[in-house]
Amino acid sequence: MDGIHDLGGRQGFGRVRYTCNAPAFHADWEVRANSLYAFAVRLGVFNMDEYRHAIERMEPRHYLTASYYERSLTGLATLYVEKGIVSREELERRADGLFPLAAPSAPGRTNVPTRGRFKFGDRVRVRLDYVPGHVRMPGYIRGKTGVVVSESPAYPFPDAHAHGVEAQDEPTYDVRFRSDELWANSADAALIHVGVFQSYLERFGGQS
Amino acid sequence: MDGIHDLGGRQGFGRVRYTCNAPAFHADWEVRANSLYAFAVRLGVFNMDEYRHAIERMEPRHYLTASYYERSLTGLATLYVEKGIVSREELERRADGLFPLAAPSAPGRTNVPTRGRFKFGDRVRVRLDYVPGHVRMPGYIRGKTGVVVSESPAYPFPDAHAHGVEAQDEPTYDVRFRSDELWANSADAALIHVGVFQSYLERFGGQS
Amino acid sequence: MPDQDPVIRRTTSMEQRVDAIQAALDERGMKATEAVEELNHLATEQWVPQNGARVVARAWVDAAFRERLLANGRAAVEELGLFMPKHHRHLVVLENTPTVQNVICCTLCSCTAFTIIGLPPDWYKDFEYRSRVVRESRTVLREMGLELAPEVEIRVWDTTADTRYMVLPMQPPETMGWPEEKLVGIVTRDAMIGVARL
Amino acid sequence: MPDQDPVIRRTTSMEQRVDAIQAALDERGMKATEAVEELNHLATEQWVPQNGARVVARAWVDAAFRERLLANGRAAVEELGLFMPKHHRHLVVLENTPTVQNVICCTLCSCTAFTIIGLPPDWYKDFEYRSRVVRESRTVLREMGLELAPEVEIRVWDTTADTRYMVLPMQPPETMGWPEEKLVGIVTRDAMIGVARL
Repeated sequence: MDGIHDLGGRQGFGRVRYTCNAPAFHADWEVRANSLYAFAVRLGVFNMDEYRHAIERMEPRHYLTASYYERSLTGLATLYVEKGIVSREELERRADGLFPLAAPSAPGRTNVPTRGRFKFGDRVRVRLDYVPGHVRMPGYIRGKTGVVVSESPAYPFPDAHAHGVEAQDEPTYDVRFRSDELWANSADAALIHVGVFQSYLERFGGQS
Repeated sequence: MDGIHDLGGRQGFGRVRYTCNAPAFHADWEVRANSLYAFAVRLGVFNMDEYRHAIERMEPRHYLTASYYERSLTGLATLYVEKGIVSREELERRADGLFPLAAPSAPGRTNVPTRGRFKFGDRVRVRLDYVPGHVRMPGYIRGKTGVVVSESPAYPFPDAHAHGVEAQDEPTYDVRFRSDELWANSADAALIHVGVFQSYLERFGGQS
Repeated sequence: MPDQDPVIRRTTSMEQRVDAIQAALDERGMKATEAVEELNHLATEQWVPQNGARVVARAWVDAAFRERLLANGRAAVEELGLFMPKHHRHLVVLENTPTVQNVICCTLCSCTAFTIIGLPPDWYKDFEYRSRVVRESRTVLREMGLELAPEVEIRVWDTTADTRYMVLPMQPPETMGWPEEKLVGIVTRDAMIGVARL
Repeated sequence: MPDQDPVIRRTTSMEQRVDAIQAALDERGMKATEAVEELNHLATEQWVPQNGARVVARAWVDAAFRERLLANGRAAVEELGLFMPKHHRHLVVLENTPTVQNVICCTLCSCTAFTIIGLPPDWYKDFEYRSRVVRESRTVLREMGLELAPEVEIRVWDTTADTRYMVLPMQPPETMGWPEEKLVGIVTRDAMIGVARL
């Protein structure tokens, strides 16, 4: 989904609030929220793609005003409710107030049936895919061309895996893009590398 | 700029909170905010493009959590301050608290020097322009092709006009796009018409 | 309220912000308070959907006016004593038919031909309408109570330049022959935006 | 606080939300409280940048290890008794040189090799870093205190799949010959993210 979470290249945000050796946590509840998440991973309550998508489905204003650990806890609670382990009513009764959750999911999709195999140096293009559900292709590379610099071991296809759709494992490629091809005349010069699932790619110039 | 305001096609927002014959205003201050804006237009304090851009430059979290008339008043106050008519300090002293304004502007640009003239039925493509300042090209048409359905009288080029850069008037064209060319397999079937400035367009298929 | 940003806590109310600007301008001799009172009146009493309703009713009863309206909206509405601000150089009137439904929006801000169809309703300016109506037009219209037959083509008009749009709704068959003043009464702002049929 | 949404006003605190989930799981016999205590310890005491610092120091003093690390990061860190979660199938170690600066980010969420370089700092998860570092890399690094010479090429790595990245910083010349344990002490998490040089 082209959600509010897809922030790469979006303009209007200010300076990074950087401090040297900044802490990961600012409050006890953040440590506990992180542990509740890790606990659910250990129990196998959900997979990573379900978890990421649950966060992406947060109401956009909620997403943008929530801290990282509020987003994490919202995704966690949403999945506990959607999987029938806890009800929203129970959470709100226990919390003594509103407990905002993420919005329902749109359908997922399976791996793209005809996928290319690529090797170091291949020129590839990111398909012009628009997907209602989860996708790990940041909007800023859609339709853009780059060069394969490496291949990672196969992972489950997230567009399926986040939705309980049968997901085949497929390789991801680290693809190198030039920032001036991503944002012509409007980016600092750099090479931008993105981990791109095979299903999102086609050979540049024609057949894949 | 690819700002948070560029909402066309962004996913994750819920149902329109529609009521039949809904009011334009919900509070007295909204009526007055609207009048203060109209008063500034009458005085010629700014042009429309400066005003729209001042709103777009709001901090993204502020933009997304503010109501329409808060956004309007923030743009208005920002321009009064930037034009040296009122200081931020005076506004905050009078308001007895923080008065959030929009962020400073990035540079504008002039009209594109080689612009095509188009007529009804011409197939055109929206240039792959990335602009740090104001632009009236919604992101969802960038790089897309459509058909010219009409031409409007010339207006000042907003990318210049919003920045005090010399802006020639140029025509805008109503361009018709098919929703399935904008968002393949991920949109309701419809014809989407966008008013596109001449500088954003090139003839599809080659020379303009 | 948890974790509230200290910046938000110290931010003043909207009333205080409006007061602050108005008072600052007044102190500079700009007579903002006088102007605001006059403009409040215009916004609530003059820039109202009845203007557009008069345009629509006239177009229904007067074929020659209808033709002029479709050819040059701005000039035609001036015939009825209506006006548009200088920076709205063009009014495009979009004619609905049994198989075409036009819908207006402004995805980048919330522009409208406000002196003609009235200041826009709250939902028109909301992010839900702005983000979704271009991509999920039929779904959004259905959610808003307008169920269109599958054969009706939807044409969305995104107000990105300073051209303004209004929808010319179809005249309901049962009102054929009504006098113009009575027809004015049945035309709604939502029909001129295109999210309702009459 | 002006115009606050009634939904926000009635929303409970984060503490209450964390408590609610934990208690609900406990009541189902899932022993969440016990697990949380153990995991709190892991997050604050075990998943710390010192892990990555040991990897970097070893790579500086042991050329064969460095080669194995660059060839297969996951296998190499296991040699030091470190581990990565099952779903992080691949660790790519990015070697800085005098003319190459690698930088890690995650624009879609905030993924990191947290068991190796430590849980990410606050700013890494902020929207400012996520939105800007891919498009304004040199500017962002400069604002963060890293002024790179113009001839240094910036390579940004956006963690969009489950492959994880860490930067192998250059060893400062004045530390050549130091014992490995002393080198561990100079390696910072920010250098392994790539927003600082040592």
